[in-house]
Amino acid sequence: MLQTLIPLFVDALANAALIFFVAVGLTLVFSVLRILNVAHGSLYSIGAYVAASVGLWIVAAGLPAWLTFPALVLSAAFTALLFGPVIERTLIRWTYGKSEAVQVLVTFGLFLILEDLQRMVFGVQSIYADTPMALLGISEIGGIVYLNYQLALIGLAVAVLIGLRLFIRRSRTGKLLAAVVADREVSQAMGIDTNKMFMIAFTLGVLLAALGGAMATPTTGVAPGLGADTMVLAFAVAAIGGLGQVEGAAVASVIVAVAKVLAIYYAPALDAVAPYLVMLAVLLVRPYGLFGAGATRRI
Amino acid sequence: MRALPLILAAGLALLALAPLAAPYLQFVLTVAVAKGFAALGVALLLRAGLISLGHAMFFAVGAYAAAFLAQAVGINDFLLLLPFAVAVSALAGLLVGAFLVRYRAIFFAMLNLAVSMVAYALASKLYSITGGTDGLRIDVPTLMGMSLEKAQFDQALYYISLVLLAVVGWLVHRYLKSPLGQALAAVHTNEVRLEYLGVSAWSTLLAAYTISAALAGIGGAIAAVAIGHVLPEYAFWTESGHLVLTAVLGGIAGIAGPFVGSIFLELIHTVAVGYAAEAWNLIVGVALLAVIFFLPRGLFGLIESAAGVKDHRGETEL
Amino acid sequence: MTALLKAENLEVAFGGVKAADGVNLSIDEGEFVAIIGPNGSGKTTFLNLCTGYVRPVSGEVWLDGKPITAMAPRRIARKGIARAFQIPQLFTEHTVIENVMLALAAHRGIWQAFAPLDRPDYRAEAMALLDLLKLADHANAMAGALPEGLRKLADVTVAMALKPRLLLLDEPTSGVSALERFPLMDTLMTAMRAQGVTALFVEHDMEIVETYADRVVVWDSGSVMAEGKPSEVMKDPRVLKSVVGA
Amino acid sequence: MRKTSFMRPIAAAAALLAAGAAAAEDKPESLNLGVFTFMSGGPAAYGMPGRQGAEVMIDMINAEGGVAGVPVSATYVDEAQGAEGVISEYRRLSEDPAYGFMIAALSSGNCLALAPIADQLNMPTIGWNCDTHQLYLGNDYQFFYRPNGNTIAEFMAYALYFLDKNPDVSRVAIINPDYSFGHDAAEIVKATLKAVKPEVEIVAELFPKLGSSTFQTEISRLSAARPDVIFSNMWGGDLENFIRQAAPRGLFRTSVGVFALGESALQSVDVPEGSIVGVLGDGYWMSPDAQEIGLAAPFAEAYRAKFDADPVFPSVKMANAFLVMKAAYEKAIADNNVEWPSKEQLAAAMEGMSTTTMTGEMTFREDNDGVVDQLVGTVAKVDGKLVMTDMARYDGETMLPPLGEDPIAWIGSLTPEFLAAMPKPGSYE
Repeated sequence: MLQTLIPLFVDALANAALIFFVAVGLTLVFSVLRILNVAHGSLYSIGAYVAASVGLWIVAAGLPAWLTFPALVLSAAFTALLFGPVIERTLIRWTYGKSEAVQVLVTFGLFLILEDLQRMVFGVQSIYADTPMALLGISEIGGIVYLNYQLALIGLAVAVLIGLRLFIRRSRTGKLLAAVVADREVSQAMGIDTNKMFMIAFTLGVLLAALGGAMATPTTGVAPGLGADTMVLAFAVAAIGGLGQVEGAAVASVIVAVAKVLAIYYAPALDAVAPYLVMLAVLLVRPYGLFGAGATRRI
Repeated sequence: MRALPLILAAGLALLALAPLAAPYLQFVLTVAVAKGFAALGVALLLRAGLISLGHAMFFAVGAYAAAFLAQAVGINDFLLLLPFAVAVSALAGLLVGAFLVRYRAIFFAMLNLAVSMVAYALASKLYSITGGTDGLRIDVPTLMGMSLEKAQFDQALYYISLVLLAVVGWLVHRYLKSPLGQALAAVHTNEVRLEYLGVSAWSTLLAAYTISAALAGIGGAIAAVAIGHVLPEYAFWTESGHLVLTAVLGGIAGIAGPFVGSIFLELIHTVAVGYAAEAWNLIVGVALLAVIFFLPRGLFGLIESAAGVKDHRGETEL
Repeated sequence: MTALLKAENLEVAFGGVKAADGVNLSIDEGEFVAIIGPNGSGKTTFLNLCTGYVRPVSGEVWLDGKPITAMAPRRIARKGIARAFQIPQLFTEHTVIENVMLALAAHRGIWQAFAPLDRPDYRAEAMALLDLLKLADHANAMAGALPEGLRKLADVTVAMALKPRLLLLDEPTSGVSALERFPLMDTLMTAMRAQGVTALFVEHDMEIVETYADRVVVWDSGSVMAEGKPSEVMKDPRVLKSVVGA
Repeated sequence: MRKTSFMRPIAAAAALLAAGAAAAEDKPESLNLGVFTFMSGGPAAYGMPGRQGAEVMIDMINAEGGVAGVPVSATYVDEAQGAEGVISEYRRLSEDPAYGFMIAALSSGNCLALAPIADQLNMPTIGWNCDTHQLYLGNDYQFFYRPNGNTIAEFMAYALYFLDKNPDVSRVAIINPDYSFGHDAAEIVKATLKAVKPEVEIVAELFPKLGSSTFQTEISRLSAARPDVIFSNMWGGDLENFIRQAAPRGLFRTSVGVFALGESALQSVDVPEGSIVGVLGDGYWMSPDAQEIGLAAPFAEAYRAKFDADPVFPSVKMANAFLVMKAAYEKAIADNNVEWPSKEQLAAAMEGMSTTTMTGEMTFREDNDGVVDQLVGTVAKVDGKLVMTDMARYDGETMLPPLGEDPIAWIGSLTPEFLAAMPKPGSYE
């Protein structure tokens, strides 16, 4: 019994790590900016494309293979700095104070534009850069061979979760962000530069998306359509956890991953449906997600 | 004010004549009108300030209902397929709406998306019922018992769609002017006051939601028989996004807006496929942003200005 | 004779602060009752409790001897309690007359999906009401574009269009210049008398209360501190201290 | 709206005119084709070699004067846009009088969708790659032909080959893409095993979505099931990703991979040696038959010159589809003694037609399905290149159920003797 449970457990955590990266940035951006960024999935896939391209280039150029590890992180950072501030300063900033419909549409327009820009820049063929995966080797757990890279990702996801918490609780910028989350008007009145906070939060969201994409590349292929697929998964996880709840996203990733892994092991026909069935079940009971709450209006 | 009905009538006449000048446009326009119905449904909800990121689901429900009746049950007459598809999608709208119209803003958008993704996943997974990702085929339906050649049927379908566009458009116009329709915009501007008038925002919205699902169902049924095939991707979230986009591009203030948006997009698409297929999404995305930034009333707003309409009272802004 | 509205032992708290702490109050048909009290003493909360916007932790509200406690606002509205708000609640993207017509339609039942809202009978009735409240000149103005004082009047007109038994007015003269207060109240009183409406109004201005109220109820820390004829209550030193701050 | 009443007669008259004209058409300036394949996304890894095969074959045909003197040109349509777009494009091209013939499509789903439309629009069409046996089940199409056989023959061949190759096999796992092609193949493999070796157990059956980028959990699940053989008809990017992800995790050290479309990936990933692969038909450019016919070598040379790679079987299938189309035009011209055939004449000419392709013989059955041999082999490295060795060539006719019979039931009626009578691995070199 234990023999079969261990792989389930490892697979669930490995999946949860990848899923967490997909959703955490989306939910973080929502918590600060109160905007659901529909283009989040595209930023994830751009991160993946940049990382895969750089990885392939490192190998092709004959540079030391270990360079592919820092390249993953640097690709994500590069993507975040390239897109985060520009998008926030122009499109997103324009939508502050506008209705949700406008915000969703503007980011949907951005999604469409980014999807085609990716095709133009990175081509339409699927690419694969697995050097980091190959370098780390394998381990056997419960009779099944896993990639050490998969296990490392679990650790990295936990580290990012803890890091985010520490950043928000301990650092000056983090505390200011938390203040903006708690009450935007009051923090503005207290002299916090909310515009700057929005830009920081959005860029951080892009960084997390791009990092998720980059970290996924060594074990997955990158192809057009990744952004759209990623987006719905991110929606689902963020909705289950409660929009704007970083810890909620972590818990939701584990729940979705467990559902997906159970489906693949015991009911393969349901694997693609599993995340959405879980989401529907959770939302029927808790419409604002596990950790979320709806707003009430004062008169 | 007189000019507008004339322009609308002229537009409809132009649509009716277009296939004579360019026969290949008939199919494109049929699909455009079909999607226009779904976009009109989305526009209804936008008037109440609700953005549905899942309405393609009802388009798909209408399409699948038609395909199911035609292929599995074997009743394949368009005049039965259409009401059946509309009834099924309206029922689906009623059931889903009863749960969803309690929510506002981004939660409404997300929950619609959630339900539509379940529908999408089920349609692609229930291989034995829905044909999985292969979808279902629809043979050329009969029309009031008459078997027609595909070409004749397509032509009939196109003109039936135009008649529906006029009739349904007029009905929806009446609905929007009625107290029930006006209450829709009132939900958006002041839900508290509406409740204090003794009006249930929930039932007001549920009525709109059901109507919007039925409209999407009309579109789904037309598209299903026009294309001859229904597929899970009809319900994919990007399709829902495109419906919202179509509605906003055309303008949500009038009935004609979503149809203008839909026809405009399909025509541009037809041209772009030949020259800029790679950049199609890019073009649409930029057009969307341009409309939101510079033409908040959509393309139809341009037509209205041309017609000298200046009175925009009682309209919902996005 | 049963009271039109009766509240018994209403209690509710927000974040530890008791906004209603055993409120008892009753209003008879035809009365014109004012509520006064310092800010934060729970006056608006009382209106929220009566209209179902806030649910009491304990206690009951009765309308015509029938309990309406914790009913949804729309059900209470349909039973005959209408409300005008401190901050006017209008459909800002409709015109004033459309706001009133929508209220008229709502009173008859909103399920009218094909006949237009803007029809002659509604328009005539709405115009008559607007006339009564001296808003006829602004009938076609956008509700969101009106100045504050007129918006308050429009808000009252919308509430009156529901032909209520009881009208709750939350600070009808706040935000209105001192000079305009009495004319405004005169207009309101005339209209309400013409329609035979019983009213409960929250007010800060002592002069207004003394001039127009049949009875005054003094609020303090979530409960009724004193009540009676305005001239008598105003002599109570406790009232003077808490309300006038003297 | 009164337009309808007078439009009908006009349309009817137009249709009559068109029918009258159909008997004798003038030679067009060029023969325009719509060619449908996957050109983006993961599936493009399989679809692009198809397109490249078309480009090379068009050059070859035009170099020899085209089809009956008319040069060929193609418009390529990307199937990755989804069936709705594919159908719209098919209609758009078909309703344009400049287009005379369609080569569509790669995916079984798209063929299922397009076949009835081909009939509705009277457009002669060749399904160049799709294989689902459901296509012609209960459907009598006039204009849609498929010269490359169907899933029944293809997947029976794999099951028979791996049973012959590994007689001890007892645990089989299946991982196929989640659409008709994948489900059909699973049914056929299971039915074949049940008929000729009933003791074999199916230990896992997975259907990940077509275009999935990661299979890590599926790989764990397969490892846990400890199969002797893993059968898969994944293709394109899916197949490449699966092999790339499964190989490091040791899946193929304990299980033999049977990759039905594996030949197409031999140049792009390290398909483990010893894996069983094939070409879904006879389209292996290095096969003895291909060498004997002699067309494949110049094709491969031209292909290499243009794309710096060897042709894989999708390229060959596509090229063969062009040869079948060319043969159809020549036959229709001869049959009707006309300068240029009408669409109806073309469709009629293909009925029962036989022709020699680059890699073997092809004959259309009564249901428009082509009968071709099936080629299966084992991957081995020869001169540093992964190639198919130890091949068996199964006769197309014997692998197909008689017309009108339910295919799965027919497979169920087979016996172990059927397997014994089959050619053995290594019998075709």
